[in-house]
Amino acid sequence: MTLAEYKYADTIHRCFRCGYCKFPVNWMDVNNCPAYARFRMETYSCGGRLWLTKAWLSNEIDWSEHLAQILYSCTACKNCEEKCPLRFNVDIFNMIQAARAEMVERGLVPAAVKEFLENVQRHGNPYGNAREGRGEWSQETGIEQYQGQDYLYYVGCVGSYDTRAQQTARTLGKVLLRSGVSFGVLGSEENCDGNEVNALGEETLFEMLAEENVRKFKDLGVTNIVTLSPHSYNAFKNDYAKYDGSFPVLHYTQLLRDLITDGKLDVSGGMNARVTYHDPCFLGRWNGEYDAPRQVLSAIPGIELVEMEKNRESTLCCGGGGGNFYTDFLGGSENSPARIRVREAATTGASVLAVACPNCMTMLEDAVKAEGLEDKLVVKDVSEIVGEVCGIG
Amino acid sequence: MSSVYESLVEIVGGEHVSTQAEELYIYSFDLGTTEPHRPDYAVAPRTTEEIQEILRLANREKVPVAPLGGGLSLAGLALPLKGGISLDLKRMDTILEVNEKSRYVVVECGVSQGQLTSYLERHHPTLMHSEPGAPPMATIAGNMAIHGQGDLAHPYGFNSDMVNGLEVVLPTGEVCRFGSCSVSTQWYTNHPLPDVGLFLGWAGTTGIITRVSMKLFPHKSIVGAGQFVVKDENLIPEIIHKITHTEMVHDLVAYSQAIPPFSSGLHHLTINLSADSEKELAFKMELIFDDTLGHYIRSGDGGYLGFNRGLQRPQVSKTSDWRKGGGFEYVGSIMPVETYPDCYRRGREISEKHGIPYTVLGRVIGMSHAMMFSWTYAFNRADPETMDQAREALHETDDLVLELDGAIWKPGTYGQKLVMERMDPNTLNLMKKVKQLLDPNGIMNPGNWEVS
Amino acid sequence: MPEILVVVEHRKQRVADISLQMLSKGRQLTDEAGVGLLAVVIGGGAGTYAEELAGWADGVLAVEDPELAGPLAEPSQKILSAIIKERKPLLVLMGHSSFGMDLAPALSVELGVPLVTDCTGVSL
Amino acid sequence: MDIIACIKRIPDTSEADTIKIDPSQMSIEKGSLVFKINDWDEYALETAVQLKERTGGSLIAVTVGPKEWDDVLRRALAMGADRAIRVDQDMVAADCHSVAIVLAALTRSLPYDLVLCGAQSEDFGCGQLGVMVAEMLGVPHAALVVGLQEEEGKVRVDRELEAGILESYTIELPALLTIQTGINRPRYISLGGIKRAMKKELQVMSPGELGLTAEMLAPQVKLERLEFPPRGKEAVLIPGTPEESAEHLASILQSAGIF
Amino acid sequence: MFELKFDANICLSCGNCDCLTRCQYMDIDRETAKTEITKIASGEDSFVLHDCVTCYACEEYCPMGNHPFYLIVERQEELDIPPLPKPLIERGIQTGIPFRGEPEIFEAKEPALCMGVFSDLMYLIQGKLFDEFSVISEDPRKMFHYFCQLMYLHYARTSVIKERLPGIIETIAKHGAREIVFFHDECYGTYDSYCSAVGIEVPFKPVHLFEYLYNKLNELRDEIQPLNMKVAYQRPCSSRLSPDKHHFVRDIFDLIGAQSVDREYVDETALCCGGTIQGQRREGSRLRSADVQERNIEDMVNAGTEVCVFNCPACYNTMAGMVSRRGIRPVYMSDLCRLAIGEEPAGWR
Repeated sequence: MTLAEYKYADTIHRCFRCGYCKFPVNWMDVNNCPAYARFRMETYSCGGRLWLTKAWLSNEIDWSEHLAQILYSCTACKNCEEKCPLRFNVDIFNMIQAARAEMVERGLVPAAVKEFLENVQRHGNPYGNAREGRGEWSQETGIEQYQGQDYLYYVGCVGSYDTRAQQTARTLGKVLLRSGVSFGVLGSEENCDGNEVNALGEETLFEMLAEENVRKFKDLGVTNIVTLSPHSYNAFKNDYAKYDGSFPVLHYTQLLRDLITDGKLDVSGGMNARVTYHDPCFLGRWNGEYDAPRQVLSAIPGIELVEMEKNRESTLCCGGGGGNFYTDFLGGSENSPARIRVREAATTGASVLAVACPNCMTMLEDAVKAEGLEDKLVVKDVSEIVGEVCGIG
Repeated sequence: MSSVYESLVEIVGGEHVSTQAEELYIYSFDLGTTEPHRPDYAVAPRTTEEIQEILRLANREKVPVAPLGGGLSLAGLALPLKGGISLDLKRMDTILEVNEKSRYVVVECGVSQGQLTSYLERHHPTLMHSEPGAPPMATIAGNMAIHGQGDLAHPYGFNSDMVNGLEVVLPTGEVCRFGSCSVSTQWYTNHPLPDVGLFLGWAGTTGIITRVSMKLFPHKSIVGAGQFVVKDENLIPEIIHKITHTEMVHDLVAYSQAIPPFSSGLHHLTINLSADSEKELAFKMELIFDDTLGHYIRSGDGGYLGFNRGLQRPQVSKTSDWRKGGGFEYVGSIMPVETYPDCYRRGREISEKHGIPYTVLGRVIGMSHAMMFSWTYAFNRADPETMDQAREALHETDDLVLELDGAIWKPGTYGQKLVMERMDPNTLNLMKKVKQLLDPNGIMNPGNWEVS
Repeated sequence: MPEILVVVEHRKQRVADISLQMLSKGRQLTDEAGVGLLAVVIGGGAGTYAEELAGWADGVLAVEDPELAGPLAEPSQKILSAIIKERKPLLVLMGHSSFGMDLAPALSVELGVPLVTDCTGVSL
Repeated sequence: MDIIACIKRIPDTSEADTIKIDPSQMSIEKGSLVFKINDWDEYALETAVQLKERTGGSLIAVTVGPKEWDDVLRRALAMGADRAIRVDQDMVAADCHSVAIVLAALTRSLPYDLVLCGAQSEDFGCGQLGVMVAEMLGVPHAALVVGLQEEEGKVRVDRELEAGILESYTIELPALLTIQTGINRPRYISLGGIKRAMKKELQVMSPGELGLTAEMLAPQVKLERLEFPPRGKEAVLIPGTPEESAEHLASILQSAGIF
Repeated sequence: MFELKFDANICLSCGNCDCLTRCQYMDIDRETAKTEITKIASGEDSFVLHDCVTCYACEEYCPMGNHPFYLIVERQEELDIPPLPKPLIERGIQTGIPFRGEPEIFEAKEPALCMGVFSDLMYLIQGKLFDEFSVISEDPRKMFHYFCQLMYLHYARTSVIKERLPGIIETIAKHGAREIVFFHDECYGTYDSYCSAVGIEVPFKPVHLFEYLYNKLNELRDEIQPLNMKVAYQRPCSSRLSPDKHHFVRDIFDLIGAQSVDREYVDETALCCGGTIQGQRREGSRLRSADVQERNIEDMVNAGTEVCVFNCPACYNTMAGMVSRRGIRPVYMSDLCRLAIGEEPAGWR
């Protein structure tokens, strides 16, 4: 494909490389573009990435392993779209995804991305684990298979297979059971929702996943979906309609908030803790939901919610988006976004760093270990905090 | 060649030096019309010691070094004109000290304007620095190195007049300190020791500024901007003269631009005021908009457009993105204020000759002592024709500045040549000696201010 | 008298470890089955190993040839197939090394004898 | 340069414990397994596609196996093969010799300058097939190739020996090479690529069409039994300070009768 | 071309000459009023033409509907004594020039809403009160194609209004809606009052925003929770052109349980927001504007106002900051109505 055929040929050259995209809303530093914060070379800033994409598509530079790594180091956190002062800002990540789609079609993707996508093609999850094992997390929890209940509780790959995230999936399931919510899970029948596959540019694979999922949901008579991960929430809410799959979907924090306000979930037990909340990009900047998780936490007596300076639209991505929880292009340094983020969390004096996404959970928990902050800061999912308050192990 | 690379990896670490096509491509462009100049290495140091070692290496291997802050100075000043090392200083971004009592701040060279403004707003709300109109990614030290100006230029002069002290690595690798910091631990004044300040305005050709101390100024709780508009450009100099006489105003800028249409052919004056009380604000507004400018209003020659509280961070202006082409460049100049009418008229002719909607702006420096006057030319990076038009307009404007008896501010190599052709030979010769003294091997940002 | 033939590899004036393993396995098999053990070594300087190999094998066949500096599959195949056709050994043992993988399958097709590779245990 | 690439379909068993041996102990339970192109063959395919992109000519991907093996040929077509041929014969896995006979017969019926095979397979890892086919075709060969550069009428080849030593020499065409992993970076095969490759030709032949009878394909080697290796050794982590762990180790060694 | 329907004889027979005697910015007794209005009618100069602050009020005061204000503005232009300095006039006229391409003409189903030159306020247009609208002029880059031009009454440039207005009306009409609700009060005044006063044909029926809101709130009557807030209304100058619709302000307040404070400057004695006065040529205009604003806000504070309700975005931009500094929360009328049915106001500060 030449530059002319590139979907954003008439806007991609409009980037000035003025550098706004590196800042949070209050301009306090240049660490809010995770890839730039990690490498601090102009090529890794959003502007650098757009210029390199244009240069590659107009054959000014050739494809290389390094170019692919730069393109795939973007974590789809949309800080750039929040800060770019120019009118094309709504399309910035689309431009990056379209460039990745071109690399995917030419087969020229980094090895880690090739692995990720092949594993999803074959096993329905990026880890390459067997499909039968996808439901094991729910053993002995009393959670039932989905047959038409009010909600389909969609867990996602990370929640299903990552040992730490499985605990979150279990706890949330039990909290929903305790609140009398009628729901079921797909277990080993659940397949990847494709949000990261789409972000990685494998748009045909995403199409197949979406169509299969929509057919499966319709056959099972799914009416409402509640997701553990903001990534699945994003795909179902924004991208599945194209495949005739516009199901009403909630992120679980929205459901927990409603359950608490409707009195179906009693959190009066309370918990004494100083908590700071990390806004996941796919819930906040992508879908504008900043309040539900905070309302859940503030409804728990004894919790002192303290805000990090980089919160809401200015959240610093944990570095796990856009497939990076697996490809980990931003790992391996004290400047990895997750480690910068946990250092900031520690400065608030909070003892609990609350998250609302399994990807953030794994990234930030590893970062707490890497920073040696285990004694000062523990990473807990909002559902786990609610579980603790309700005495659910 | 690989030995230089290996040495650089030893100095800054493998992740902060690159010879790969991608880095060399990005670091060969600035945001303006200058042709790309490809570096051989892109290096991002973190400490002054690393810069010393890099410069010693550069001297041994005769490798040019071009320092780079935000890279937004346009005119090719941030490009490695003779290849070699493009030294990205943005990792050195620590705000070292803010002294409330003596009102100064000490920053590393990579600290950006946005970062400092945000830091002061959050931690020292009664202090402010003179922030230039450039995007927030521009660095403090980079702005110093080109005699930049900010939104306190009218009351307090060039940003380079606000320097309290410098830490500089000389081209041959030694670290020098200028100002009080060279004798005391405090960075509160640039004088009174013998003056060897040879690093401002040289665009990084005599050394690399690694730390700078800068004066800060009182920041009042109410800040805002009044707007005044006139049709006749000949009125602007006298109006500026009268307003500056009141000594009440912070930033004072006159601008005119064809786009958006409301400002075409008209001259808007932005008058920034600040006050700690409604009383102080009302007094200043009355002094300026009634007593000073009242008779222009009554005569119908000038119009008061109101006063808006709160100052917005300057956005990428509409005109610079007019071509929707991700590119613009402007010629900056330091002119006598009375040349505003000619600057406007002649500048407008150049713009219209090249099919570019004109955009001019004059920011007052001091008490009408001078003004920074700029002509902006937008272009479309995807349409080489518009880039050529913009480049020609820029060069014609460089010529215009000297023709109108002014001085080009932060000129590219074209403008530098014009300036040096007119400078008196002895001063030029002294510049040559200074350069040779400080940079015997000619590795410090060669290609800029090169006296033939 | 029936025998087991071991193809010995050598590089840089040393017998390859894999061949020593082959020889010790061969010795064990021949003792059990009461058959002879013949070591075959080909290439430049082949003779120099004769004495060392004699410690293992009943007989050593060294094919000197200055031309053959390193072990090259094609010429070695011609030599070995001639030896095997002549002596008709019960079993031929060869290291599953880069040399062996390049040679054994071709030899097996040429001689029409079955081949098993990557063995970790052999018994007669 | 006309190239033939031989590929094999094997189960993707990244997680070892999911494999179970079926009651007959002659093969593994295939029920829930997912299949892919044998890794070595993917490197061979990538080498072939790059060679074709450089020199032009045709690339045919071939395999010997039942109907469900078409999927790996589809992927080969998506990777860049012009056409694909499957010889419809469910081969006994362990016997490379009979597979070699089929491939040799098929290759003789096609125009070729170069035949590329994977050095070995992930499931049985015999590492025999390619060289056997070469011998049957009577063409020169080289195994474990890690570097390839085409020249006029011949190829310059690097072979990987032990201890990292490389051996390189040239071979006259036509020739056969078995490719070692690491020679290049196989490209990703996108779902879109597979869909587009659906239009390309996939021909199915029977052994009979190649003049092969059942006896000719009789296996030389008979598989007796498949079993997991016994869980022999075990590892013990000795805690404590150096002094404590030294003492502990000494006691273990004594009890094992080493001293 | 587009003659102003003004009849000097009506003025002669007018007893009280309310247009000038009731003016709140000039102190004119009946005698002076008589002589000045005749001078103006016959095209002579008059101090009224110099001192008029263009607050539109006399259009409402005139009992005979003889358009005294439209006359004053035409005379100011004829005698070249505009209230504003020339650069402001030129700036104002040039502001109205569209320069970002042609608007997208789509088939507007009814009910249709036209945002005029306030497309930037689209964020206010959300929730049940607006969800059935198809919106004309929602793109800020194309809004000057829908600019009603009436602002030029402050600039003594009726010539510009008459030159551009027919084209604007044609563009709006192309959308095909027969009935159009106008977001801004001045647009309504243009198509209801000014056009008929100067004989410009209007092929659609304008609907006042407040009338629409009132009827809509009535439909949603059961969802209204009384606000019981003390509110003051900042009446814009353009509402003087549609006095017959002014009653909807109080009707809406009563419907949503907003308690309209008892204060001096209300309805016919409402004070101008001072936005245009501050830039006028006349001596001391800036302070005069500040004084008008001060009196108006003081009046609100003394009456215990909690919320100041705005109609016109220009008034909002001028006074919102000032009222909030005095502890009064500024809000648009549409946002107040949305708050009454339990929705979150978009512009709440």
